[in-house]
Amino acid sequence: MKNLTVTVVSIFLVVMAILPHFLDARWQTVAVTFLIFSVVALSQDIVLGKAGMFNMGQAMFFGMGAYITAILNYHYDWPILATIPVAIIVPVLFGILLAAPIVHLRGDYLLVVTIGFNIVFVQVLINNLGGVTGGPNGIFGIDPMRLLGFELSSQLAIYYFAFIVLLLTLGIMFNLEKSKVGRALHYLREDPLAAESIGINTRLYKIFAFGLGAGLAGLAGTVFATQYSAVSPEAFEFIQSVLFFSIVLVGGSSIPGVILGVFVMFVVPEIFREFATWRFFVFGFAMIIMMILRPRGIWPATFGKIPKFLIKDTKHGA
Amino acid sequence: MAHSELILTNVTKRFGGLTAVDALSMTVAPGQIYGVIGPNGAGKTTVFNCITGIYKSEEGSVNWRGEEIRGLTPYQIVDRGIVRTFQTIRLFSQMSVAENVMSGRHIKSSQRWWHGICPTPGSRRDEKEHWTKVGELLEFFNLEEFAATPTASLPYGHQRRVEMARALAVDPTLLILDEPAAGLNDRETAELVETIFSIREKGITVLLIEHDMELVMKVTDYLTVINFGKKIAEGTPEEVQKNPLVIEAYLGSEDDDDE
Amino acid sequence: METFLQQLANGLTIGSMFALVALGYTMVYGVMRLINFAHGDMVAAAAFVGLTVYTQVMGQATSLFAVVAIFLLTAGLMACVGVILERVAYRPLRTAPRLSAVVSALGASLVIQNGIMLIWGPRMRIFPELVPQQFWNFGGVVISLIQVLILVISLVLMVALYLFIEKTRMGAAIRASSIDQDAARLMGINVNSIIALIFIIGSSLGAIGGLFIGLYYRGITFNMGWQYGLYAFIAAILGGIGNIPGAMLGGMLLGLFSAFISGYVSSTWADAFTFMLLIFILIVRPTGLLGERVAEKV
Amino acid sequence: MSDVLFTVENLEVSYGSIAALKGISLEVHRGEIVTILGANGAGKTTTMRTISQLLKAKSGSIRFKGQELTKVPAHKIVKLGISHSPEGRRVFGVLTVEENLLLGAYTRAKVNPKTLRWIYEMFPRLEERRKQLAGTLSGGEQQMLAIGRALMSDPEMVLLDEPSLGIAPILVKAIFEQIKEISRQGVTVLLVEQNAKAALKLADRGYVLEVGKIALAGSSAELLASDKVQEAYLGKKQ
Amino acid sequence: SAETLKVGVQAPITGSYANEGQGIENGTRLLANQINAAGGVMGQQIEVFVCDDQATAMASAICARELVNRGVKMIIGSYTSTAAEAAQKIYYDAGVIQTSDGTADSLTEKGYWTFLRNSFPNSAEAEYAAEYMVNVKGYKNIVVVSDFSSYAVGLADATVAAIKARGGNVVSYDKIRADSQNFTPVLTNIRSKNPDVIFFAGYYTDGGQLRAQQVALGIKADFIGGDANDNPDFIKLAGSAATGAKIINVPTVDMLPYDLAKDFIRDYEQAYGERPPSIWGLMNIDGMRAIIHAMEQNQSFDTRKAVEYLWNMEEPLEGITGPLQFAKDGNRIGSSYMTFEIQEDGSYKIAHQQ
Ligand SMILES: Nc1ncnc2c1ncn2[C@@H]1O[C@H](COP(=O)(O)OP(=O)(O)OP(=O)(O)O)[C@@H](O)[C@H]1O
Ligand SMILES: Nc1ncnc2c1ncn2[C@@H]1O[C@H](COP(=O)(O)OP(=O)(O)OP(=O)(O)O)[C@@H](O)[C@H]1O
Ligand SMILES: [Mg+2]
Ligand SMILES: [Mg+2]
Repeated sequence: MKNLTVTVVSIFLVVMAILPHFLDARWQTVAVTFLIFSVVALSQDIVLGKAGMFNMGQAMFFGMGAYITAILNYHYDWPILATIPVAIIVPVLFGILLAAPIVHLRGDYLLVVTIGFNIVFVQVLINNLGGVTGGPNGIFGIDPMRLLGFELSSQLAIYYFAFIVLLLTLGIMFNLEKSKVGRALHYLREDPLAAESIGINTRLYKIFAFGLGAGLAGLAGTVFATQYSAVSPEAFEFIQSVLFFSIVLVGGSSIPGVILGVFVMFVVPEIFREFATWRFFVFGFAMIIMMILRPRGIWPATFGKIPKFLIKDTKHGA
Repeated sequence: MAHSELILTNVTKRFGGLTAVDALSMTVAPGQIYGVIGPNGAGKTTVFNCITGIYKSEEGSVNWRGEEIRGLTPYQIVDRGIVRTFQTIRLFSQMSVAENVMSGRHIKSSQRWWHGICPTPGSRRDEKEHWTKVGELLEFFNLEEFAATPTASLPYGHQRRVEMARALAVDPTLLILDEPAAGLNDRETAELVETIFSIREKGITVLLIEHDMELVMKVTDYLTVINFGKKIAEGTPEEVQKNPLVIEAYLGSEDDDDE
Repeated sequence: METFLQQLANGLTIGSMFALVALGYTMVYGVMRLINFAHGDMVAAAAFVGLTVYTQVMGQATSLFAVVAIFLLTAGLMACVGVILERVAYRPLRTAPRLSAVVSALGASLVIQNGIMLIWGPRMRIFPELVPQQFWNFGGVVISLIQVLILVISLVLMVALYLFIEKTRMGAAIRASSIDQDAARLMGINVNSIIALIFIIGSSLGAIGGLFIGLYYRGITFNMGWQYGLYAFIAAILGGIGNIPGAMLGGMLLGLFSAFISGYVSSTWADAFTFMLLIFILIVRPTGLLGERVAEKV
Repeated sequence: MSDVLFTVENLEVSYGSIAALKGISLEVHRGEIVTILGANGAGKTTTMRTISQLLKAKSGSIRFKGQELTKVPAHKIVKLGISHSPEGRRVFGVLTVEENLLLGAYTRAKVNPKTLRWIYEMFPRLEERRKQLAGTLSGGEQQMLAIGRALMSDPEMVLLDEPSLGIAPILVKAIFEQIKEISRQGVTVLLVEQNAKAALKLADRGYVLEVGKIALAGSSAELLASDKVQEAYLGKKQ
Repeated sequence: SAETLKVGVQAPITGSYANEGQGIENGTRLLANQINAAGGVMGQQIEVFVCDDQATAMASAICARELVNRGVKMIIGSYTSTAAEAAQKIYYDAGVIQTSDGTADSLTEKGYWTFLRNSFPNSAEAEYAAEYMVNVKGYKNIVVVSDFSSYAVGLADATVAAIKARGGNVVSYDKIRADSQNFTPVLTNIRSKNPDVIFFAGYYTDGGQLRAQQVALGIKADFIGGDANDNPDFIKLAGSAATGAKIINVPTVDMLPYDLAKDFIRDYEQAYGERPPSIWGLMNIDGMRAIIHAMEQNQSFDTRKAVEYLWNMEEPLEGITGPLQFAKDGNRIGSSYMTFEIQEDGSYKIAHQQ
């Protein structure tokens, strides 16, 4: 299973590396958004899939990153690249600050609280707090990214920017699997009390998951802001969080699964945009059928990521 | 000097109107295999929960090697070398046996949080070391062939062993076992006795609750008997076994047993 | 004072509607551990069905009998839809991980919402003034007949439901199924029928809520269910999800919060303040106001 | 011991692709106490759950008073006269002790007050704790509740899955005595036990399960005397 | 096949504004069919492409790229200012004319020659409304209510500013959440301020209910709704409370005095079995008509030339929603706001005219 993952992800990366050259402008836009959403969905996976916390507010951190880039660029003329560290650090801090008092909440209670955060966040944007968010309109006319004097405004350039961000995210995700931190998240997802009784500070790791997820989502936000050279509140509504939440579950919360989830939940509906009025009706059915056929997701996360030398007799193996 | 490791003084735990543990005191010496017995609902598990930080006792003190540990969280208590198993098995049921055991290595690992984001050669080495250690434990508990098997699909007896292996992976100084023989048949129980002895040989103090009197008689050095949260007797197994209070409350009269 | 009492009346009216819808959430959750995101859309669908019953079946009659008939017919129809929903979208996922059913519920929500749009169109539909526009003015506090009706009927229904769950054999079977379905089967409880029953009760209560919305606010849109669903879900959580009196309390409180906050504090920040208050309550009481009776023993 | 109350023939059950029962057959006569022994994972619990139809058999038949059970849904089994005290007790944690007991009689139009009295006499602790939530009972108390609950439907046959698990010695004796008492009252008992010696002393007959197959069958005395049982379950070397 | 003139519709076909979006699509298709039946534009048949922007910025940007890709010459839409604004730059870069009824002032502030507003900006309506309330009616205590949409906030902000500029007194500026239906808490608070008038800068779906709940609470103040309240459903929603409510707008679908309008609305009803949902769809159709007119006059499909033609038109072009003329910044010239008062029978009476 593990080898399959590596193979599939490698093929995927190769395909993605050359893909934009075969797409027209619209599909390039879709492809960039696909990459951005993949990053956000993976960040959601850290919290929901790995640590098992029902977070339905990931769009908030995504939006935070996007707005920070937009505000710093639009109001304070920062170059886009310079906004990146801030667009990561501020969501991380918020992630930690907001998570700290709530991570002890169980499943659905946490879900509602994160929905609440998301709603408060959007209201802050709409009410133009501090006069910098542009109110319900949002902020339009963000500069293109500049690197070494080149203006990277073409879809292709943004595509590769997004692609690099995805690679980075994937790197982190794969490494997480093979580290103490990543395992700790798995343990506390399965049984927090047992994890605690074996010496894991569950609270700390839950907060860590939120912080890391927020940071990655914030970074994705920067890419989003440059991609559309605009940010507006409705792109970060709680309903968007619901989308990311569903993507992880439909995908099965493994790395390839989450990316497939983004494809199924975002790209496929794009293909059927023609059937405007029927689209979501059919899509709803598709979601139901998909879950019935694959209740653990398209590509379920598997366990047993243990070093080869430990596997003595594979007949019992997973 | 054989100083004491764990001293409970007047520990009291209440649930609503019910006093589950009532001013209980006991002292465990290093290297001992210390048994706690008593009728169902006597408060044995609750005492263990008070020691391991799952509950905080309302009164009394839990002293570990001179340090007051009452009120610490479970993970802080593990940090001090006290680990437990549960009366009803609590494994990470979808994860493999090896991963379950590896969880015990958590506090021994030198990796920091940023290694989860960015590995270093040091963190890779650390990772490898602990997996090797897991391998050794699997061997010790005869679980090698199940390394990659999700624990949920193991039979009960094997799950008990995994839980014990996980606890030992912490390299504890005090191992707390809550009814380790429950659900094991006589032969498996005999194996368990061997295991407990070999754990003690590693210098680990063992504190255990058990209803299987044969096992208790065989392994424990010292016993505390509680009923309704209060201590009703203590002493060596032989002493306790003859105590009429214990016979009445717990053992029952020895009428027709053993041919 | 006058403003205060008026806000109280406002809050209780909207609160009792939230509570009715929240009951449907909580009951389904209690037994199936499922957040039935489609419930809000069922409420919206009920309003449309009710309107169609009024125009097509009752021939636009406005007598008391006709109004009662609309309620009964709509509740009955929606109960059937609820049972079908359960069979199609949730039963196949009974043994699946619990979040899979949540995705299925989101899918069902899309299906129902867009189904309404395809059948009745995207336009707002307008309910007739079926309840006489009767107002009473108590020293500046204005209360309408419909408000009183909503409050009274909701309370009666809620109390009846509570007694049913707590005091009857069937109620005990529902509670047993909500704890351990296999063990309930061993008692001879037909868990499938219990679940169908849950959907029947939940959907009918939701349907009554939907009709109240139509009668009180008069305008109904295909996508209105989402916000009622969200608020009812939050009400259920606030009260302690799975807990029937909790859902009532949560609904009422949420209604009162939003009334007092948007009336007294700031309408601009009403949502933000309401949710911050809610988050605060949950931080202090992590399992909601009436909490689940947690009985995990280790 | 004449009339056959209950038979299992060639029962096969699997979890996904893993076969747990590989064709077992057994027989229980009216009024008997029959015990099933076996190591961990032998398939004892699986057998019990399949009889209750919580698990569906892959093939084979289960008959109770001549009626085929494999096609009957789980919730109809109690009504036929079989009740089951499951492994792990499975009491309704957030209901009170008494509510749990009353649910045991769910299929009865009315609760039989005599049965309730009988159970309270058998387990006085339960009466003391009538209003306590079952989930907060100690392990042993929960076990009593599970057995009591199973008896509330006045069954003809009761399945007990490891009733002595986690029970204090004095209570184990009591419970075993109560099982005998239950049997004297005319209830047939199918008992799964780890504690082979005690179980065989109590039972009339026994079966030994090994990895999904019946390895041995016979009267209690025969089994107690057999080398195999001696070695494997009683931990005695010859 | 022969060359066609490709026209894109970017509108919210699903979601909250599905109704208006579908109205724009229907109108565009109807006009295209009519023109095609009459021989097309300079011999080319019109081909319509629709893209659902769900009234969101993100979907809008995707739509814009797709429609540009299809080779459209002009875009009809979108309905909301947000979606229109998010797509502007893409159309500008591609040289595609975009005509939208979005009323946010910011739409014409960026200097994109490709953008033509076929409605009138919020500021124009705000000026008129303030003038009417402060100077014509002489209200002392004015309450302004809006929802959180960019249209409503834009209009409400501008109106508050315009009222203050005229020395009027805004006693309360409140916000309601669109579709939340329950406005009595806010109204109860408003009641305690004894207002003379409530100016509502949101949509009819909320306006009708706001009015009904205002009357139910016994608030005696006048009610004036902004242009988006101009919809027959406002009256149905408010029920008996509708009587006496006022609405500010350019002439409505029912009031359009022009023959062109009557014909088009009749054809629309014939084709779709219902009346256009609002005047906004018709404004968009006017935008499309103007662009096609310009192309025909130029005898060229060149978009830049068409826009220049429209900028420099001496005489206004006859339109469904009134005379059509454009300023160099893309704004439509010559707003003709009026105040209607709703009569007991549901009809409009003109209470005041600009
Ligand atoms: N969380 C709780 N809430 C209420 N009562 C509790 C709780 N936990 C335990 N109790 C009660 O405290 C008493 C002691 O329980 P405990 O689990 O410690 O018993 P025990 O000695 O371990 O028994 P057993 O041998 O059966 O496991 C019991 O009567 C039990 O019902
Ligand atoms: N839910 C399950 N999924 C997969 N395999 C299972 C499951 N439950 C049991 N098994 C397997 O089926 C076999 C028989 O299990 P069963 O629980 O019937 O054993 P048992 O004889 O009751 O053992 P114990 O003494 O441990 O209770 C075991 O190998 C076990 O691992
Ligand atoms: Mg215990
Ligand atoms: Mg078993």
